[in-house]
Amino acid sequence: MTREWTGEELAAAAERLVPGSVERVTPNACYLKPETLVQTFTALRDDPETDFKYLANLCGVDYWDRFEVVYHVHSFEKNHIGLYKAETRDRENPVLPSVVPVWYGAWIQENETYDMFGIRFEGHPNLKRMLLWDGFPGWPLRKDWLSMPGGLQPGLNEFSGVARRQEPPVRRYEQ
Amino acid sequence: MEGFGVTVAFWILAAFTLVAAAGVMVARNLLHAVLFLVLTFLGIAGFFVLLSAEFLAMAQVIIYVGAIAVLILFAILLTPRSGRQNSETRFALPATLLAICLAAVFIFVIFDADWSEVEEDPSLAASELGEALVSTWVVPFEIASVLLTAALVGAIMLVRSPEEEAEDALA
Amino acid sequence: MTTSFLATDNWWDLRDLSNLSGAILDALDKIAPQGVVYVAAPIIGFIGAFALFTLLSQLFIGVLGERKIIGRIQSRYGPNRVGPYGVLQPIADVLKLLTKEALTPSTADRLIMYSAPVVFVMPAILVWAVIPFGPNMIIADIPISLVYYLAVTSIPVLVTFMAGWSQDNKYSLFGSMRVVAMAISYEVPLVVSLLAIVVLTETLSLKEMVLWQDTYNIWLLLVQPLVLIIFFICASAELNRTPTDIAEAESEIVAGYLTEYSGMKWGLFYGMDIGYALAASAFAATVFFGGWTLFGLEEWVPPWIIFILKVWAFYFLFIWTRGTLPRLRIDQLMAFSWKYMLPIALVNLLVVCTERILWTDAFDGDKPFVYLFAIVNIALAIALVVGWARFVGYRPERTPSRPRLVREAGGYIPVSSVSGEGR
Amino acid sequence: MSSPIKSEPFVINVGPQHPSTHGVFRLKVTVDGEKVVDAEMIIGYLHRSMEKLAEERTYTQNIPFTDRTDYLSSMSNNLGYCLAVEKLAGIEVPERGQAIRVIMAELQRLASHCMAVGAFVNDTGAWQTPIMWLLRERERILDLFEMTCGARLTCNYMRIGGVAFDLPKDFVPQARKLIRDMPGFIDEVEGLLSENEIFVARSRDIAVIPPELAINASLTGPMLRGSGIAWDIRKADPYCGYEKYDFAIPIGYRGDAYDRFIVRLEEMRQSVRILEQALDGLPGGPHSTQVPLALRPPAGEAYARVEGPRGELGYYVVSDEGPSPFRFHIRPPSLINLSVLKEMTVGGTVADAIVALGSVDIVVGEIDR
Repeated sequence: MTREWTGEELAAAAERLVPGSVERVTPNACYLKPETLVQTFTALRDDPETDFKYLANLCGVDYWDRFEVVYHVHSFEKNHIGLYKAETRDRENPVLPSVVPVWYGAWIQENETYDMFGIRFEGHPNLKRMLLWDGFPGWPLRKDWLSMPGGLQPGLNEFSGVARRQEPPVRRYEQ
Repeated sequence: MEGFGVTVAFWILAAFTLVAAAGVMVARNLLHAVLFLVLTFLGIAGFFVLLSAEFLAMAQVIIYVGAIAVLILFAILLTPRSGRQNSETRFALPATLLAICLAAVFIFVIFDADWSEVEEDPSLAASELGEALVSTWVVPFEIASVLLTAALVGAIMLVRSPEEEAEDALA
Repeated sequence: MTTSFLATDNWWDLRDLSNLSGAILDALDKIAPQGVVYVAAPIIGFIGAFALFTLLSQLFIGVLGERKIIGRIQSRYGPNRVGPYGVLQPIADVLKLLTKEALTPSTADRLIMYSAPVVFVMPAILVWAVIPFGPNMIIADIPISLVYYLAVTSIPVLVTFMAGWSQDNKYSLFGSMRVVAMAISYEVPLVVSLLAIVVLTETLSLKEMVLWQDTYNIWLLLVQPLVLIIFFICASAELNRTPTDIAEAESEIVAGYLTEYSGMKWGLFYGMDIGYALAASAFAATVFFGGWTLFGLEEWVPPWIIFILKVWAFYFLFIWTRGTLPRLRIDQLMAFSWKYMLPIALVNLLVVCTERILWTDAFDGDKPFVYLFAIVNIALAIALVVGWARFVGYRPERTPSRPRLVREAGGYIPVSSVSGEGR
Repeated sequence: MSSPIKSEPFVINVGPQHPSTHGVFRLKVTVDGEKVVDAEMIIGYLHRSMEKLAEERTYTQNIPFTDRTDYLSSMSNNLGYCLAVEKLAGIEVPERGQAIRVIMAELQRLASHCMAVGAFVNDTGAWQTPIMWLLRERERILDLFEMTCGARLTCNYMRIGGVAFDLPKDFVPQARKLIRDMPGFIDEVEGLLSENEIFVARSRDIAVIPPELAINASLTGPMLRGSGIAWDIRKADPYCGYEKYDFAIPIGYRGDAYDRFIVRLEEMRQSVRILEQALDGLPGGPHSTQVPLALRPPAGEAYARVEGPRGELGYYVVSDEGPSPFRFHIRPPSLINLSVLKEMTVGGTVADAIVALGSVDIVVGEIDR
């Protein structure tokens, strides 16, 4: 059975390798600071004890007040899995560092996350709209997508009228 | 070379070959010119048939149509920006004058030469041709083959990239 | 004539259809002005060959038979809706193609694109002029018919190039570049290998070759097995049949030089591809399988029927490879032609020349020696193929065709460390 | 690079409509002669925004969506999603339900690998014969699905807490008959292809992925195992009682297209082994637990993965105690396996690029979702 690391264990491992890299801890996940994200992941990947050589899953989640990027990291040799997260609270221009230098395969998942959430990954080699076309209005997997400026509503007529425009600026969502 | 049919065939072939040859000159599109050239080759093969030289005619088709024309096509395709639609050049007038002079020389030679007429059947079997090539004409034959081999080697040397040369030098 | 052919000269004797055409021409000579006969003779021959064989074979062997047989290979039925057992399917296909809209890309070179299918048809018909259907049933019995065959079949290469270039489509251009490069490469071993046959039989005429095989009671297939193999591979390369159909490789470049063709223009290419394959089969049946002869049986059965059956049997080989083999890559094909077939063909030519000189000078052309040569050449063919493969360093894949099996999940397992469960 | 003869690069669009892109997938290939110098994939033609749609529907209503992502292995997709929701809500599945799930997932793997191997061999140019043979066998598996749940392609058979219906009476004998014929049939395909000189020449040492790259680029499934990495979630993290079955993980030697092909064939054999054991030990009892239709799992998140035919198929579900998932993410193995597309194709010829693409075994419905 694959052992799932608890948030405390994950945080301890990250702190041991890169002190001061952990932002906060939940029971099953560990939030890493974006500034040291790449450094931490590199250390976690190369450390023989953690051995997180394999990035299983990378996706974004919109929690209304913040964006989270979820990293399920994995070790084949030790057969354990860990859940790291990084978050950004900037809705206008969310930026997180790219983990492509750590795991090459992340580029395609980061591209998808950018496409759906508009989270810009700094250091990504070729960040572009992957599934949607260039100039698609808004970021569809954000929770406030339908209330984004431009009167974006379900329905073909309004939608097709808006779609010709360039990306409208995203308004901050007020809770 | 007697008979009504042969004469008709000669004139048809002559017209065909000349029109095709004119097409080679007139065609603006380089590819079209090559295809006209192929037609010219085929017309000349027809002349060989009329002269009872079937083997030569077939060799003409195999070598000129099957190989040379294809090589020319390759050369055109491999030349970047060779100009599919060629416009007027400033060499048009000199070239025309040169062509007229050349044609005058040819016509003069044709009418001036003392053509010897052959009465018997000139048909030549392929085996006799082969024997002639390796007995009477063996030296020109061999020289031609050496020349072709040299051309082949030279072509290979020309297109080699520096990396390949370096590899060969090491080996 | 060397065979004791039992057919009579009566025009109704179907065992030799040349009697019939001869009777017609004689009658025509009496009523028509002089010279008409010369025009009428090839037309009658063409109509006879076309109605009896070419059209029939193209439609019912090339289209229907091929689809049926490939259908059976692929465990399905093949066409079976139009007519009993689907026999009318080719006619339905032609009707459909004729009524289909022929699209032309707006940037295409219309003159070349339209003329290419027409020009493609001409050599396919011209080839049949020198194929001997029977002892007297040759439309044009010229002494160099083998060279004629090679000359005529080199024209389609140019036509495929025209077709591919004229459409202004990248896939087509790719296809035509491939076909031109490949056809030139494969012409060389083909001609060199056929030269061995010419040296052995001392003739360039297909009819004489059949008579040679009849005289010595052996098929050239046995005397020159290597040449048959090389001929088959080269023919399938020039015809774009499956192991070498890189010019119209469906999975790579859509349809190669045929990408933009539709309707009957495509149909002409398709039909004439089959026509060329049939011509290659007819050539092989003539040169390697004894043509119209079948060890004396041709005196009782009409020889043209024997010939046609042989052609169909050889055509089956094309269908079979098409249904079975994957496609080679272009560089592999080129390497195969230049590195393998050409040297082997050259060595074979050398050996055959030696045999021929020995046979003529030392053994006075004794008949039994040809059987000795057959045995020697078969052994030589095997030795050459194996030896040359060794020499150029070819090894059949020694890596196992079964994966390693492990019981536990974990990280990377180097190849050397575990052989696995294996089988 | 400075060859005396300069040639211009040439861009060809392989797709969106192309015989060997397995759907509306577009590959922009820059070629120099026959050699590929750059390859870029352009996807999204089949994007149906499933992840967004799933946020508006209840947990049960989302099951049909998962059918339509990877339409060649709907059972495995259903299974992965149901496992994720069960993990989130803490639902136990009865023994029989688990066994049926295993049977269906393995049958689906057989069917999907039939398609994968057939399409791959078609890409190498074997003119439809292998794919026809393989489709013939796939038909029989789809017949079993039809018998069980009425659908052949998009089955929608798994439910949260078990499966939708119990197996029909005829199912077990028919399935036994199928798996009795299957090994012989796999041998037949192997005899046609594995030793075929042309096929080996076309796929050996094509699109090689070294093991380090395979791990670093998050490859999964036969792509990972072809590179020699023993990794199978059925072994490493067993679900649905896979630990009870005896089977092995096939791994390749060099990580080329041929290794992926033989790994897939061997996986079919192993699937047959699992099916035999599962059918022999099929327990009685209920096939499903009762789960409220409007399921409201406790707030939290769950990531469950199954070993789908194309690799690690993960579902990441976040709940906010609402009737529908707050976030529903699919980890698509086809898409992530494509992340090394450039590494596989650049440097080879166009024909190799097609073979490389075929050996990934993509399903565009899953790439675009």
